Amino acid sequence: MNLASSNMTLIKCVFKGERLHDVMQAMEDIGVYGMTVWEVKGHGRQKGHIEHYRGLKVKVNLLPKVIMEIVAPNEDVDHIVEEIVNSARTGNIGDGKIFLLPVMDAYRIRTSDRGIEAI
Amino acid sequence: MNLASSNMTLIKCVFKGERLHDVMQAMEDIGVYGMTVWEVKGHGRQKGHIEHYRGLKVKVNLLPKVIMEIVAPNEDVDHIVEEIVNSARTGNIGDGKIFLLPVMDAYRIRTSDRGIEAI
Amino acid sequence: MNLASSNMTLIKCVFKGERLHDVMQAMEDIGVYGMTVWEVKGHGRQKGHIEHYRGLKVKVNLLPKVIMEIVAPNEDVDHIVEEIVNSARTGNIGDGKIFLLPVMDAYRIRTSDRGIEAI
Amino acid sequence: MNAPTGLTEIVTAGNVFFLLWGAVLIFSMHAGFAFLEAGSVRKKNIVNALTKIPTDWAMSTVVYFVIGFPLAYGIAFFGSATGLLEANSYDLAHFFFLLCFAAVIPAIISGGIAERMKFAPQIIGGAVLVATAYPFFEGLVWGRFNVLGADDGWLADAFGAGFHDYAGSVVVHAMGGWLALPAIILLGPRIGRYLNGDSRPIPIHSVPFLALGSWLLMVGWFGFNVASAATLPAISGLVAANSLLAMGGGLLAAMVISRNDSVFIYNGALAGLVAVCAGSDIMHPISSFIVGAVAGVIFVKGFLWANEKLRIDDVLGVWPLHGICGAWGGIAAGIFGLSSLGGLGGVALLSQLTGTAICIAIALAVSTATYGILKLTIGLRLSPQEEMLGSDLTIHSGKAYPEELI
Amino acid sequence: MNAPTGLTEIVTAGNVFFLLWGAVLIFSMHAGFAFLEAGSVRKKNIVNALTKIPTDWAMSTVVYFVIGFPLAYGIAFFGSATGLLEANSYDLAHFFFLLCFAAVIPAIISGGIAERMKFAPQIIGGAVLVATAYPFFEGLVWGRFNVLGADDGWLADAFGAGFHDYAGSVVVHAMGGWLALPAIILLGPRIGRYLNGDSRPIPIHSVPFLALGSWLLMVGWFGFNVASAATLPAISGLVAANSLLAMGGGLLAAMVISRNDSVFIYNGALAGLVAVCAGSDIMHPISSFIVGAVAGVIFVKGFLWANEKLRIDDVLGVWPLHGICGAWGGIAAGIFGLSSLGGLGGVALLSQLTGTAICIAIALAVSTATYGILKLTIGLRLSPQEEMLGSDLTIHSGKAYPEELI
Amino acid sequence: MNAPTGLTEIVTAGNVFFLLWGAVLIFSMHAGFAFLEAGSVRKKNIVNALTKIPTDWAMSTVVYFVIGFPLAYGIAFFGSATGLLEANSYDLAHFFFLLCFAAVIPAIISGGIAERMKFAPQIIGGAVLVATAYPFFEGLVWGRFNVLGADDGWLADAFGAGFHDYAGSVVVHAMGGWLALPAIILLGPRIGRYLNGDSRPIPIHSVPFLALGSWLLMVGWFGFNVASAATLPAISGLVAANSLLAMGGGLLAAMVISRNDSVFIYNGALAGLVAVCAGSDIMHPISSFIVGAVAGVIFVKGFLWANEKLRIDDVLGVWPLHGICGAWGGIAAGIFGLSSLGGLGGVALLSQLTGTAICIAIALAVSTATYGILKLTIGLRLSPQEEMLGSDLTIHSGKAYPEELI
Ligand SMILES: Nc1ncnc2c1ncn2[C@@H]1O[C@H](COP(=O)(O)OP(=O)(O)O)[C@@H](O)[C@H]1O
Ligand SMILES: Nc1ncnc2c1ncn2[C@@H]1O[C@H](COP(=O)(O)OP(=O)(O)O)[C@@H](O)[C@H]1O
Ligand SMILES: Nc1ncnc2c1ncn2[C@@H]1O[C@H](COP(=O)(O)OP(=O)(O)O)[C@@H](O)[C@H]1O
Repeated sequence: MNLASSNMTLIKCVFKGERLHDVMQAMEDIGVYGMTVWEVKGHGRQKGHIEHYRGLKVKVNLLPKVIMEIVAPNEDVDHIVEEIVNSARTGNIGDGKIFLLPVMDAYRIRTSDRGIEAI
Repeated sequence: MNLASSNMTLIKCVFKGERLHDVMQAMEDIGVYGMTVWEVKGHGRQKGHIEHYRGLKVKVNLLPKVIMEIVAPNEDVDHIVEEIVNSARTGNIGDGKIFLLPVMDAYRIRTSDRGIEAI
Repeated sequence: MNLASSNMTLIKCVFKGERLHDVMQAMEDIGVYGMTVWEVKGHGRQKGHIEHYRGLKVKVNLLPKVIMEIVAPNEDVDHIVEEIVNSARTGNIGDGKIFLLPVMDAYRIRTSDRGIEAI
Repeated sequence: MNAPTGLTEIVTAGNVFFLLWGAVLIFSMHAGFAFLEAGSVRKKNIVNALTKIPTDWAMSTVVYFVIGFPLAYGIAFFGSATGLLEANSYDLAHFFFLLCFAAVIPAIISGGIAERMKFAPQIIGGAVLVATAYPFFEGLVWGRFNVLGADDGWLADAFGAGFHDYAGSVVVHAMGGWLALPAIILLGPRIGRYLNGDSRPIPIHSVPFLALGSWLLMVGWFGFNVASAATLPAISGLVAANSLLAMGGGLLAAMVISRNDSVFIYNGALAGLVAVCAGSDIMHPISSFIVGAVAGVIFVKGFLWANEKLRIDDVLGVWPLHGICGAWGGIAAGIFGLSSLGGLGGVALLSQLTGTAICIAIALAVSTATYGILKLTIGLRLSPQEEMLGSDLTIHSGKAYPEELI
Repeated sequence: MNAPTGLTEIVTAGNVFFLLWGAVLIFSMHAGFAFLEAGSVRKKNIVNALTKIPTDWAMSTVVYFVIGFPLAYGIAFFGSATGLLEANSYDLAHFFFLLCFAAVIPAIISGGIAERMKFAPQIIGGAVLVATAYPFFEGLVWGRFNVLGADDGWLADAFGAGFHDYAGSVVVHAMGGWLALPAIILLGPRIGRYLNGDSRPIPIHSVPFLALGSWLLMVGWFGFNVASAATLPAISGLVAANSLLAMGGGLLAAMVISRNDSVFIYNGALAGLVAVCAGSDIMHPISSFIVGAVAGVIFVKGFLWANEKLRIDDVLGVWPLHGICGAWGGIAAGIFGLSSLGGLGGVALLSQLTGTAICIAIALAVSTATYGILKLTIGLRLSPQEEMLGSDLTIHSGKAYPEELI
Repeated sequence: MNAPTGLTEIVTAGNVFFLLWGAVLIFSMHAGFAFLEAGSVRKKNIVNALTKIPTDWAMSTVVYFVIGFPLAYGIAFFGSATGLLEANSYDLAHFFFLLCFAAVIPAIISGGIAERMKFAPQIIGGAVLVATAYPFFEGLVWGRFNVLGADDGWLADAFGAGFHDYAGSVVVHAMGGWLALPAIILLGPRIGRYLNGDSRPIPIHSVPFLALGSWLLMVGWFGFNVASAATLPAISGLVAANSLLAMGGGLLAAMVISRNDSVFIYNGALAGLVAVCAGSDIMHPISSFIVGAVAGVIFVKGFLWANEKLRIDDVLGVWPLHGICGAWGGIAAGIFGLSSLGGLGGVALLSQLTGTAICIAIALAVSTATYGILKLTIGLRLSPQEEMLGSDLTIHSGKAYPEELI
């Protein structure tokens, strides 16, 4: 398999749930429609906090975040990343990350389209 | 790191939850046992809908889907993809996608097996 | 795009939720702070079980697991993997897997840092 | 408020207080029906479950006020409010109390036809039955038609004692369960319930909600049975104790034969309560324990038989629970009510069998006609697309957990 | 316990029993307020919703015992317990019963100011109002000040009949709703509710919890209205039937105009109940149905108008529900209570209008003063960071579902 | 039903009505126990929590009917139903009422031993205690053994007044809490609760369910305390007001010292109610507030001490809540019941101390024997694998949210 042939990228972003609405709006504005989203918990530089239950202390190190995954043609990636950074940023610690992973192929289940056409 | 050496692939599929049972059955039928599944929300060509709460309208653009991830040896990927497409398809918009990502290595936590043996 | 230039790796681990506390502790001990975690269901060699509801039998093939994703510089990966294996292992079937995927780039949303500095 | 109160006044006021205490408890059972169903369906049909019950209640209020209660008892409440005041408006309190029974009919049906019916036929069907089949049979047993229940009625003449149904095992529960059966069959099973010859159970949403609903029903049931005395001087601790023992019997029997299945344990308690209603005023507590235990077994076996063998997709098992256990309760009153079996006597098994059979016949006929016509006219069922999407979004444009958007 | 019981003894005991039955039902409504709010906020504010209600209850117990009840009725409970025993301690039972009404005030306000208020001003504000505005107006209508309600009071002299409010449409609900309004406005909308000129509805957590809260309120309401008779001989089945019909009317009207919106359906039932309180003892059941149906429409329209047009972020819609529908109830009693409209008479529309207007004026004035001072001193609102994080973590250091850590 | 009703008849009927009103309220508290526990355990043990309570209830019904009630009061219900009718079957109503108390015993224990016990020893242990230790002590205080409670009993002779426990602070709550303690210790802590010398709190599933359970308990408690009058003429508004004030005191004290911890706030209210039972008929409301507030503090401190210092893994804190606060209630009645402190008098502190000590001694002895034998024979505890998997799947083959398969 020739990985160098990858012409699509998985943009995996972790950010704060409260920004989801704006990030989706930003994507719509630049014509990006396909995306998959779910709720996760994240740990990073941002400090957790102490919760109390019946007086017993529980250290909570995992904070709620959202993952959004977008598979896009390589040439669109920079623009998309820029828009996500702009719309997801609050400027506070814990704003999150974006990771880019190579995608070797894609299929649309409904039509069996393959490759760039599938996304 | 030599990515060209990747001999395993992560098959990441997004499809409708109602098809999960059949996709799992199809995998069992072709002898694929290892998989990880979770619930997500997706956005794509499929239109969202308007929800009402106490008369206030909320546009819901994210629809419930399921992600299934299967790591498989490269040579099995085509067959697995074909079976997933067949079993996940309803023919309606929103049926979902399959993405293939390169995997460089794998470990089985229980035994410390590594590589293809681990999956 | 030159994939061979990837100098970061996504360590994707699936393991039992009951080990999460210890795995996080192990990561803290070796100075790994950034991670994202969520709950999933997994299928593998580990047998599912039969549940009964009002006498009707339901075969449950998916068992609860946790995914932890850590993006790390390539040189740290071996050490991290070793520590995860040690802290996540119970020795019983169903202990889970670790998969390594190439990461081409990373961004910190808050600062727009890019590459290794971002993680 | 300050007039000196005589004995008659306090008895009259006590009667109204007693009935309203019972009515409020039974009203709270309707919250129980709502949560029992909400816990027993899938997430996409919870809002519908929670909405059908109070809507059916409101519709029942209207039709039972205008048609049902006047039909069964010959008492109507038109004219000026001044005419409604006699005896602290006992008749209106009695209406409220009996409405609580009448409204059980659509609540029972609702649990059987869950997750796939359109809203309009659901509401209309329930209202029609509360206006017709239910008050007609109610009138035959408890009301103004001297036929089944009365001491000087047809059955009493024929077999020595009238049809005895103290708190509605037959009048309410069997009627409701057997009215539900044709609706369920006419509607057909949910998509995916029986697939390629397989039975594929559809997992329920929440045991806690199901348990909450069951508790509300169990607690409220003591209003149902105890206040069936109708007047305070007729109150009976025996009725309460019998309900208690039957509930315990149903629960324990269901637990044993289902091997600790939690849903059956709760349902078993309800089965015992359904069965004890009819004879709760005349049986010994130990007999009630037996009647309840038998009902617990009947429900467990009946549910599996109906859903697995007969392939009737009765979501909450309302036909076995209310229909079959209710009929068993009617018959059991004719057995364990006999003084030879430690009961208070004054019942005839043949009357019980006949009365129960008539109830079933009326229920099947009227329900088949009602839902049959609805099916032919406006249709009963959501489209497959709507059913897949769920009745919450289709009918109510909203989900059970709206915040879960992401 | 074994002394021979005379007629007076049993009537006295019956009165206490009757009041306590009602009080317990109304107390359970407070669980309803808690769950109605818990279902209607976001996950991060559920613990706060569930904590505010019982805390407000406990504070109300103290201030109404020490200040409110003595103020309204001139009866205090200091001195030795021996002095409290007369007539089975009827006065203490009556205190309990009326406390249940008084504590509705902070429970109503709580629903309007949800998700963003600090804990201290919430508790202090509620306690101040239960000690001042509420018992003062209560005293004017039901209590020792012969002004609005009394047969020989100012309004009765002026318009031929005193202000009639049987079970508190105005005294409790309008008062609570109009007390809430200035608090909500002084507090301002939640972050993100109105953004860049857009109205962005904030999705609620759970329809099942909202439904559970509504059921608890609907069931308990029969204690609210029926036990407002205050003594057993005055009990009235008419009051119960009127509550029933108004609840049905409100539900069905809200259902029709909201096109099956489940939240409106439940709220419509509550709107009907709010509106029927005042005239439930003097209207005909059919009038009550109409009064309830109008209230259902008022609530649906009023909620949208307040939240969308006026941009008042009243989370649960307490101002339209209790404030506007309560005022409507006060006025409706003056219309449908007239004997020319089938009612029992003894009411004057002008008295009803005047009494309702006075209530609103007092409520607006005292609330503006109270929350205004709190705003200037300790502040009303959580910081934006605290609000984003949620009041559960900020105020209570704990989340609603602690197990969901991973 | 139509015979003219005399004064005796209405008093008798009123007594039965009053008791059944109370019994139904207390029965609903058992739903409260179920949800309090369901909210306080992990998701994998919810079904078990929700199943244990009704199963224990059913078992208690049987053993208290056959053994417990006859043992405590010398009244049995065998023979024909005809023999059970006297005074509207008051004895059976009384049985129901007192069963509601008896069944609290296994419900209390259930909360302490949650998440790790096998089903059989849980059921058998509870049933044994409801048949032995509980009715024996009950008989000593309230029943046929003229020893502790009676006016002419041993304690009354010794210290001038018998042991006073109006509504069961000691008879029910202390007994339950101290019966639970040996079971909890014999069972040992949950896996992972104390690890490598650390205390690792196990996060609970749901504050809303815990709150729902607490509300059901708080509301039902008024049946518990008020209906302890046993006959209607003895009803006392003072008892209700005292319960109210103690609940408020417990809640507010717990809130202040726990800094708004929601779980403690709810538990504080319950602690106040536990403590007020014993003296609720003889204390002044202000004393009750103090007694409740002290209980609130005791619970907060006691829970932390037991769970953190003593390392007793008492999941819901039943020993501090029922055991310690119950004992405090027994003692407090001997202090604040004194007429010198504004109470009604007729109590002796030494009698209260002695009675409470005897209760604790009996509880510890019988519980250690019962659970000790069970441990040696069938074993108390799930295997570690079963405990990790959860009692829901292990014991009931089903999960709380079955739909969550994917
Ligand atoms: N190396 C990493 N691998 C995977 N996820 C990470 C990594 N570092 C951070 N994250 C995710 O990003 C989130 C934000 O990171 P954090 O360090 O708290 O803040 P910031 O991105 O502002 O520096 C974390 O909660 C976690 O979900
Ligand atoms: N570019 C993409 N990146 C990530 N996920 C996608 C992408 N496009 C689609 N998806 C996922 O696939 C689902 C189905 O896509 P959609 O366009 O609605 O239908 P179809 O696959 O039939 O064309 C979406 O809901 C989303 O979860
Ligand atoms: N090929 C695979 N692709 C993706 N996930 C896998 C794969 N194989 C196993 N898993 C995940 O790992 C978990 C454990 O695997 P299993 O085979 O049961 O045990 P073990 O890892 O001990 O051999 C599974 O539940 C699943 O979530």
